[in-house]
Amino acid sequence: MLPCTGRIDESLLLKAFENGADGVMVIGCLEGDCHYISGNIRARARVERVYAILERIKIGPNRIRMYNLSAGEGSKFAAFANEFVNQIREVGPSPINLVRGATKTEAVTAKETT
Amino acid sequence: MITGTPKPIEEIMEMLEPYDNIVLAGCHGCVTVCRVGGEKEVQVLASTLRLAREAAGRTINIREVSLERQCDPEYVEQMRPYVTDYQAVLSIACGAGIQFLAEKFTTTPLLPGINTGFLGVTERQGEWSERCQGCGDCVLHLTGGICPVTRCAKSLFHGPCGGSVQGICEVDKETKCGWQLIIDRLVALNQMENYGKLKPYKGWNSSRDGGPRRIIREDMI
Amino acid sequence: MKSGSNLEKVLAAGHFSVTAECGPPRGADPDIVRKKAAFVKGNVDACNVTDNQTSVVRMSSLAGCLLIKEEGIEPLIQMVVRDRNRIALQSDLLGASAMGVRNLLCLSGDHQKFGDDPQAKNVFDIDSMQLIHLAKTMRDDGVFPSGDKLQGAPMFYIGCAVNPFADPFEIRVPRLKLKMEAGADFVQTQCIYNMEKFKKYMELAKREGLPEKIKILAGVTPLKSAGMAKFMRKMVAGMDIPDAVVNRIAAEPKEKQADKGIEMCIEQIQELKEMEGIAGVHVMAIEWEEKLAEIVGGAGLLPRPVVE
Amino acid sequence: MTGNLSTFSGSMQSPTGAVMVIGGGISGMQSALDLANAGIKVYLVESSPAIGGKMAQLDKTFPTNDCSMCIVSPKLVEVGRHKNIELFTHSEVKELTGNAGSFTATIVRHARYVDVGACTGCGLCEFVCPVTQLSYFPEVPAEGEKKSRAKAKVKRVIKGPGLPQPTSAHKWTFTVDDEACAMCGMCHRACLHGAISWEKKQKAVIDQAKCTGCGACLVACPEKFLAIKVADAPDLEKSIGAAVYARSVSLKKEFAGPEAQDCIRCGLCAIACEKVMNIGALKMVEEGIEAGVDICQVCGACVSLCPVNYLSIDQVTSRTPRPLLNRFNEGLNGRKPVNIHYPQAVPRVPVIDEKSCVQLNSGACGTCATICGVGAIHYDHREVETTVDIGSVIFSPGIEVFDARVRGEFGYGLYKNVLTSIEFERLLSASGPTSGTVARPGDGKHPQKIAWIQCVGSRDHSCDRDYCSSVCCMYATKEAFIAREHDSAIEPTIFYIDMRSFGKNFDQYVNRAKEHKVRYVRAMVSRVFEDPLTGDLELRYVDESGKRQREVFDMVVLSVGIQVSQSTKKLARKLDIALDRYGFAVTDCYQPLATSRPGIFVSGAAGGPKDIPETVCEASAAAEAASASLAEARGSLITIDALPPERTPGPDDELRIGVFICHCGTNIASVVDVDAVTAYARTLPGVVYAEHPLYTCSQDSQERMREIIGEHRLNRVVTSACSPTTHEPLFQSTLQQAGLNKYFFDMANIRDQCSWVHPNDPDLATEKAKRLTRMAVANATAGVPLDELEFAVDARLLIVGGGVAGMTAAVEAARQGFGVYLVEREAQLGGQLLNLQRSVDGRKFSDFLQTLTEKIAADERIRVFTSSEVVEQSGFVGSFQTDIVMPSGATRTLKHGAILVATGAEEYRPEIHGLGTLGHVMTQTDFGAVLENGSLDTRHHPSVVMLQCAGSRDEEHLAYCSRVCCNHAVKNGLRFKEMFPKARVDVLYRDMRCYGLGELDYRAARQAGINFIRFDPETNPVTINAGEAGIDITVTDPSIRLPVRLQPDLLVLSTGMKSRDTEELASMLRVPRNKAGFFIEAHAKLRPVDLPSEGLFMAGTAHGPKSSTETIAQAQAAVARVATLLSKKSLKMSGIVSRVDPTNCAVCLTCVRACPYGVPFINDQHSAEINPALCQGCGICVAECPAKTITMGRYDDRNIRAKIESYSAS
Repeated sequence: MLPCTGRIDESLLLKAFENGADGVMVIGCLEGDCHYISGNIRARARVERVYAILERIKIGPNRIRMYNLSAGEGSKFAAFANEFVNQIREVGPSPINLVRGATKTEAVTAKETT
Repeated sequence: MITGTPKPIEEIMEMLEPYDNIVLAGCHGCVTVCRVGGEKEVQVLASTLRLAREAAGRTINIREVSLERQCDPEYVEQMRPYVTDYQAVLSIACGAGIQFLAEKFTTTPLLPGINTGFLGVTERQGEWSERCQGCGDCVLHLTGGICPVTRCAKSLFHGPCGGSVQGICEVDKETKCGWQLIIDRLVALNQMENYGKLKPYKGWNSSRDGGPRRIIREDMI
Repeated sequence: MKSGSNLEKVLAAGHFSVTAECGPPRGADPDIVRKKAAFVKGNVDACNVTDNQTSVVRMSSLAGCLLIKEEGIEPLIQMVVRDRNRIALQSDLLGASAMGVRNLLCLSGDHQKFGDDPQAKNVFDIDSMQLIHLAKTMRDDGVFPSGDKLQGAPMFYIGCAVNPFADPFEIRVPRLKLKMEAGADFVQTQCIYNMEKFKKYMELAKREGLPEKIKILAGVTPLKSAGMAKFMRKMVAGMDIPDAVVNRIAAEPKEKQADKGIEMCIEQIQELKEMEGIAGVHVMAIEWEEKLAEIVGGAGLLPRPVVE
Repeated sequence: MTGNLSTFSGSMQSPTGAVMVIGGGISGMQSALDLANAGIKVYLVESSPAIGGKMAQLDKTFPTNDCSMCIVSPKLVEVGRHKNIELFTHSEVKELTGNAGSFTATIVRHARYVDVGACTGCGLCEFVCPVTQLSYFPEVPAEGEKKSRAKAKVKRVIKGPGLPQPTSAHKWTFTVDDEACAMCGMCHRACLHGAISWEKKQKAVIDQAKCTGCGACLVACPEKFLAIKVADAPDLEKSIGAAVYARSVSLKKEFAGPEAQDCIRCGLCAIACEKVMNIGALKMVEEGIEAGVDICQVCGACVSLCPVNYLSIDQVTSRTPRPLLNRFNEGLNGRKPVNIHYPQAVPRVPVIDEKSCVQLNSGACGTCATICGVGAIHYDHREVETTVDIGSVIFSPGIEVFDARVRGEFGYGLYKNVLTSIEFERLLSASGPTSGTVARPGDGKHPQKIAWIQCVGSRDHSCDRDYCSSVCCMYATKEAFIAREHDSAIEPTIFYIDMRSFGKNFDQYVNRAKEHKVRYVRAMVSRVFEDPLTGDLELRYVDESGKRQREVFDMVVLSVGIQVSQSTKKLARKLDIALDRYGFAVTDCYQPLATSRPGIFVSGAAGGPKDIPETVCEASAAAEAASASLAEARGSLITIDALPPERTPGPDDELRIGVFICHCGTNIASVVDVDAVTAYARTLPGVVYAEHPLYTCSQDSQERMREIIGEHRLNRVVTSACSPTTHEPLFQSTLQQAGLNKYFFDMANIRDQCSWVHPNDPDLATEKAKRLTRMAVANATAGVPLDELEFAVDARLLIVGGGVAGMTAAVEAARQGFGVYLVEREAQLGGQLLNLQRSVDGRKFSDFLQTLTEKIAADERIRVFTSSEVVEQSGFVGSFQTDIVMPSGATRTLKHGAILVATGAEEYRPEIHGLGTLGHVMTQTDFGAVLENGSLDTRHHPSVVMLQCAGSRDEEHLAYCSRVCCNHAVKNGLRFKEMFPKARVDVLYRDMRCYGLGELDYRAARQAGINFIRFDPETNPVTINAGEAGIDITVTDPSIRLPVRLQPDLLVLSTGMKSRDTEELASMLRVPRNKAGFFIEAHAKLRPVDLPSEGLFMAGTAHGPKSSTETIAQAQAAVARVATLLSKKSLKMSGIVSRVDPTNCAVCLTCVRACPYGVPFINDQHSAEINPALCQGCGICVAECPAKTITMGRYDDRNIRAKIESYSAS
C-alpha cells in the first residue's frame, strides 16, 4: 500500500521482478481523479517504461500493467486481479523463475490507499 | 549541460557478453540532471541487466556506484580500491567521464552505457536541445545570440538557404530554421546591418578540426 | 570581359539569354550525357551541369561539363559546398577553368538527408556566399585566399542561385545583394510559378538597383501534369505554385496535360521576356530535355544569337 | 424571524461548551466534526442504528461522479473515532429544557440488545441468525396460565424430486441416556432407518452402524424425558442453535448448488424447529418432510438452514410469509432480525429488531448470544435515558423521500418495474442488493429503455408539494449517466418540466450526459400502464409539438421529491421551533441557520431542499452559528489524552517485534489457520512475541497490547487483522500510549484481502496470510521513528474582500474570538450588495449593511483596510505573512493563521439589445433600483419584458448558469406587479430555475398574472429590435404554439454574474480558478468552502454565483472551518513527508517541476528543500529524483524494498 502510485518508480518495479515476480499490477485512482492530482499519470508513464524494458530483455511482455479504480470498487478490483492473474498464467512463469526452477504463478501487487 | 541518451539494452548486453562481474558507475553531474546517469538510472539499469542476464540463463554481479563526477581525478580515484576486483566498468557518465576512467584504470575495460549527446539546454522536463558545438570561436554577438554553426543544419554563415520554409528547416519539421531565428532576433534588436556584412571564412582550427583541444591557464594552475 | 564565356557575351550584348540544365547520370555511361546534350544543343547559351543534385550521387559535374563541351555546348559548372572543403573546392575550380569551363554556379547544396547516403558527414567548410567570394578573389586578384599567388588565375563567369519564394521573404533581396557584392555576375532563380510574388521580388530588386549590377535569369520548369504540380508544391522546399496554375493544368484531360504544361511554360517565358530587369531564362526541363526546342522555340527565342 | 438577534449580541453568563447535533447524516456529521475540532464537545443523536444518512445510500454523486460511499466513509470513521463526539445512535431526543447557552436535553437510547462498547462488528451474529421472516408469534399466555405448545392439525408432506437420500456427512452421534429413557418408544417409531431397537418395557438402543444422524429420535423424544444425547456436534457446547448452524454450513459447502435439490435427510430443519425455535412443526417421514402448516410460526429458520434449498417458505406454512426487508437497501433484499445497518456502518454494531427476533418474542433460539465471542448480546437490554448539558442545538434530521404511491397514475407499488430514484441508487450501488447490476425487480431482466419521470412529489400543488426539491434534475441525470456506464445497452430518457441544473458545473454535467446518449424530453407524463405479461411499461405524454405520444419502456424510475417526515415534525414540536406548512424549519434570510428558538440552529434539507455541497456548507455554518456564542467556553468540556514520553531506540538496539494475528471472531479464523500463522510469525527474524487475540481491536485486547509492549520491551509492532484505513489509527494510538513511536508499526490486512476473498481455499488463504504478515514484519523492521512537526498557530484571520461574505465572516470570526484583518479593494465595504435593493422578504439591504458595518466598527478585534490590496503572500497554514498596499502607498505585513478569500463577483453588463445606450433597456439590478427610487411614471402602467439568460448559458458571454437570475426576475416582477397591478409583465425564459422554496414565488408570480414565455436559442429564438423609438420583440409562445409580438416600455435583461478579476490573487495564493474565473473548491461535495491549499478558505460569489442568503451561510461555514484551525494552539503535521538529503542533490529541479503542489524549492545552500509543513506526502518527488536523494517516511525505498524482498519466502 502506498499513499499514491506516484510514489512507485521503475527501480522498485524492476526489483519485484528480480525478486521473482511473474507479474506486477499497479493500481491507482481513476485518471483525472488522483488524490494527489497527477500521481497516477506519472505512475502510468513509469509502468510503460518498465513494460518496454521487460519486453526488450525477453522477460515481458504483458507482465506489468497499470489499473485504475475508485475506492470501494471491490468487485472490480477482484475482476482486475483475476484478469491479470489469468493473463500471467497465459504468458507463464517469468524466465527468471524457470531458470531458478520456480514455477508458481503469483503477482506482487502495489496497491494505493484511497 | 552535457546531455545523453541510454544505449539500447541489447547493445549493452552484447558489450557485457564476456563479463560476469562488473561495476556500474553513475555520475552526479550533468547526466544526473538530464536523467540518464544518476543514482536512479544506476539502479534501473543494474536491475535490468541482472534480469536480462538471468533470463538468458547466466547471472551477473553488479556493483552499483555513483561518483560525484567522473571527469575529476579525485572522484575517479575513489574507485581505485575495488575496481580491480571487477572484470569491467560500465559507465553511464558522458564520454569524457568514461574515457577518464579508462585512462586511470588501465587494466580494466571501460564500457559506455549511454550515448553522449550534445551541449544543450532543458526545454522542459524530459526535453533537451542543442545550443553549442564548442567551435572555440564565438560569433554570437553578430548573430543575435543564436549560433549559426549549431542551429543551422548546414552551419551556414550567410543563411538561410532555400530550404527554409516558414521558419522551418528542410531537415525536419521539428527543427526551426536557425537563420530565421537569427534574422527575427536581429530585426528585433534592429541589428540587421550585421546580416548585410560578408563574413570571413570560419577558422575551424579552433574547433575539433584542429585536433583534440586543451586549455591551459597558467593563472589557474 | 571577366571570363569570355558565351553566356557572358550574350548577356553583355543585351540579348535575352537562355540557359538549361542537364543532370549527369547515376553511372559512368557517357552516352547518356551525350544523348541529353543532343536535345540541348543549339537551344541555349549555356547549360548547367548539376553537382550531385538533391544529394543523390551522380557522375561529377566537371566530367559532365567536359562531355557536353565535346558535343559543342557551352558548359556551366554547378558547385556545392556540401561535399568538399575549401581545399577541394579551390583545386576543382582550377581544374575546371583549365579544361575551359567558363561558367560557374555556386550553391550550398541540399542537405544530405534527402539523398541516398543520409548518414554521410557533410562539410560546409565555407558556404555558397563564401565560395562566390573565393572564386572572385582567385579570378580578379589572382591569389589564393591564403594570399599566395596563383600560377594563372581561373576564368569564371560567376553565378549564384536564389529562391525568391523561400522565407523570410524580406531578406531575399538583401541576400541577393550580398551575393552580388560577394562577386556574383549573374543569378539563376528557383523555378517560378507565382508570377505575382516574383514581380514583387523584382520590384524590391530594382529598388536596390540590382538588375544593373547582376544579370537575373528567371527559372522556369514546364509542368508535365497536374500530379507533378501537386507533388512539387508538396515535396520541394520553398516551391510556390498558386492554385490558379494547378487548376489550369488540372482542368485538362490527362493526355492533354503535358501539352498544356508546355503551353503555359511558353506563355510564362514570354511574360518574363517583357518584364523589366530580367536578362534571360533558365529552363529546367527536368528529365524532359527533349521538349527544350519546342519550349524555347515556342517562346520565339530561336535561333540563339552568336556573339563574337 | 429575529428571535436570534438577541443571542448574536452574545450577552449571557458562562455558556456550556457543548452542542447537541440531532441527525447523523452528512449534515450532522460535518457540524459535529467542525465543532469537535474547534474545541466544542458534541453529542450526536441519530435515530437509525448508524450514522451516514441518505448520502451513505447513494451510489455516485453529481457533478463529479465521485463514489458516494468512498468519500463519506472517511468522515464516518472520523466521527466514530473522535474523542469529543459522543454518539447516540438508535436514539431520540425526548425533551429539551433551558435556554440558549445552557440547555438540558434528555436523550433516549432505544434498546439495541447489543453492547456497543463490547461489540467488534464482526457480524457473526447476523450470519448465524436463522430467522428471515417476521414470525407469527403465539399470544403471550395470561398471568399464571402456563403456555402449552400448539399441536399440528393440518399437515402437509413436502416431497422432493425423488426419494430422500440420507447423508451421514458431518454426522452427529446420538445415544440414549439410560437414566433418562422412559421406554416410551417414540424414538423407535421416529427412526426411518431402523437404527433404534426397542421393546415394551425396554430402554431404546441406537445401532450406530445404521444411524444416519438425522436426529429424528432427538426430535421425537418427549420434552419431559430428553433421553437422547448428542455428541460429535461442533459448537454444541455453545448451543444447539450454534451446532445446527455449524453443521448446516459444512453441509452447504459440500452439497449446495444453484438449483434446489432433493432432501438429504440431514434433519437440521426438524431439529431447528423443535429444539431451537421450540415450535415442533416439522417431522421427517418416508417421502420427505411433514410440515404442521397450521402451527408453523413462519420464522424461516428451516429454509435458511436447509443446506440444499429443498424447503421453501410457502411450503411449510399456510400463513402468508412476511419477509424481513433491508431498510438500508430500500427493501430490495432481505435481512435478519439481528442486522448491521450497512457494511461500512458506524458504529458497526448490529441492532436486534424487537418485532422479529424470536428470542425477544417467544424466548426460544438465542443462538446469536451463544455464538458472540465477546458476549456483547444482551436480550435484557432496555431503553436508557441520558441527560446532557449543552449550549446550543443543531437540528439536522434530514428528510425522507416522497411516497410515490400518492401519485397513483405512475403505478408505483403496483407495477414491479416502477422504482423510486432512491431504490435505483441501491440498484446501481456496488454494495447494493444486486451488487451494481441494473436488473428489473420484476423478472431480473436487464432493462434497455429506462424512463425517469421528474417532479414526482415536487412542484405539485395537488399533493401539497408546491416547492421544488432542487436535486432531482441532477440526480436523475446522474443515475441515467451511471446506468449507461454500468451497461452501455441502456437507453435512458428523462421526462422533465424545467431542467434545473443551476449549480456550479451542473450545466456541463447535463451536456456531458447528453453526449453520453441520455435523452431529455420536455413533457409531463400523464400515466403509466403496465403490460401484465411482459412487465413492460407504456408512458403517455404530450410532446412539445402538442402531439399525444405513447412510448414503451422496460423500467420507470420516479424522481421522487424530498419531504419532511412526520417524526421530524413531531421532534420540531418538542423542540418548539417553527416550521413552514411543508415542515421545513423557518429561518431568516440574514440568519439562514437560526430557527425561531434562540440557541437552536437548523442545517441541511430540514431547512429546505438542497444538495450535498449546500448541505455540507450549511452544516459548517450551523456549527459556527451554534458555537459563536459559546466561544468563551471553548475547550472546557473536551478531553485531550496525555501520552507518555517516547522511548528513543538506540541505533544498535536488538530488534524486538511483537506480532498480533487477529481472529476477528471467526471472520478470519474460520478460513485462515491463525495458530499456524502465529507459529510462523514466531519464526520470522526479529519477532520475539506473537499471539492471536479473538479481537485485536477490542478494548481489553488493546489494553493487553499496551502491557505486552512494555513487558517484552517490544520496539516494533505488527498486526495482521482488518483494514488499516479503519483500524491503523487505533493500533498506532496504543503504541503511543505504550511510549512507542507510532511509525514503528505495520499492519497486514488478512481479512478484507484474505479470509473474505478466499473463503473456499483455507490452505492457500493461510499461506497468503503468512506472506502478508511476513511482509508487514519486514516493513516494520525497516521502519524508523518519525517525528511529527508541531508549530504554533497565529489565531488571526485574513479576509480578502469586504462584501457581505467578508463582512459576515469578519463579525462571526471575531465572535469566535479570533483577530480579523479585513482587506477591501474599494473605499467602502459592502461589495455587490451596495447595488442591490431588497432581500427576498422585502427588507432593505442598506439597513442590513449598516448593522454589519456598525458591528465591525464596534469590534476591536477587527482591523479594516479599505482601498487596500494584497500584493505578496508567503508562509503556510498556521503562520502566513501577507503584504498589503494601503491607500497611502505604504505596504504593511500582516501575520495570520488562515486566509479567507471573499472577493465576490459582479453583475455582467454585455452590450446587447442596447444595454448601456438605451434608457429603457436595463439589467435586473437597474430595474430593482428604478422600482426603489420611484422614477417610474406612475400615471400609466408601463409594460415590461424580462429576458432571462441574457448573457448566461451562452458560450459567447457567460457559459454557465448564473443561478440567481430566475429568482431575481420573479422577485422584481412581483414587486412591480404590486406597484402597477394592471401593468403587463412578460418573462422570456429557457428554464425557470426557481429551485427549492423559490418555486413558491414563481407560482405566486404566475398567479399574479405575470406571463412566462419559454424560448430556445436554437429551436425558438427571440428576435429583439431595441432602439430609441422603442422595443419590438417577437417569439413563439410554446404554450399556445403561436408567435407573439411584444412592444414593452421597458426591457429588463437578466444578465447574470461574472467573476471579478482575481487572476493575480489566485497565482499569489497558488489556488486554482475555473474557466469562468471562479475559485475551485478543495472537493466539490465535501469541502465546498475549503481551497485546495491548507489554511485557505473561500466564501460567497468568489466561489460561484449565489444569493445573499447563501453567501451569508457560506461565510459562516468558512468561519467554522477557520475555527477548526485557529482554535488550536499548535498544529501537528504528518510524519510522512518528503525530505531532501542535500549531500547528493544535483539541484536538477526535477522535484521542483514534478511536485503537483509546487512545494520543493532550491534554497540558498544550493540544494532542493521541501517544507514539511507544505508537503502532502504523495511521494512523487521521491520516485522522480534522479539522484535518489529524497526520502519519505514509511514509504521510503527501504520500506518498499523490504516488502518486495520479503514477498517470497527467503
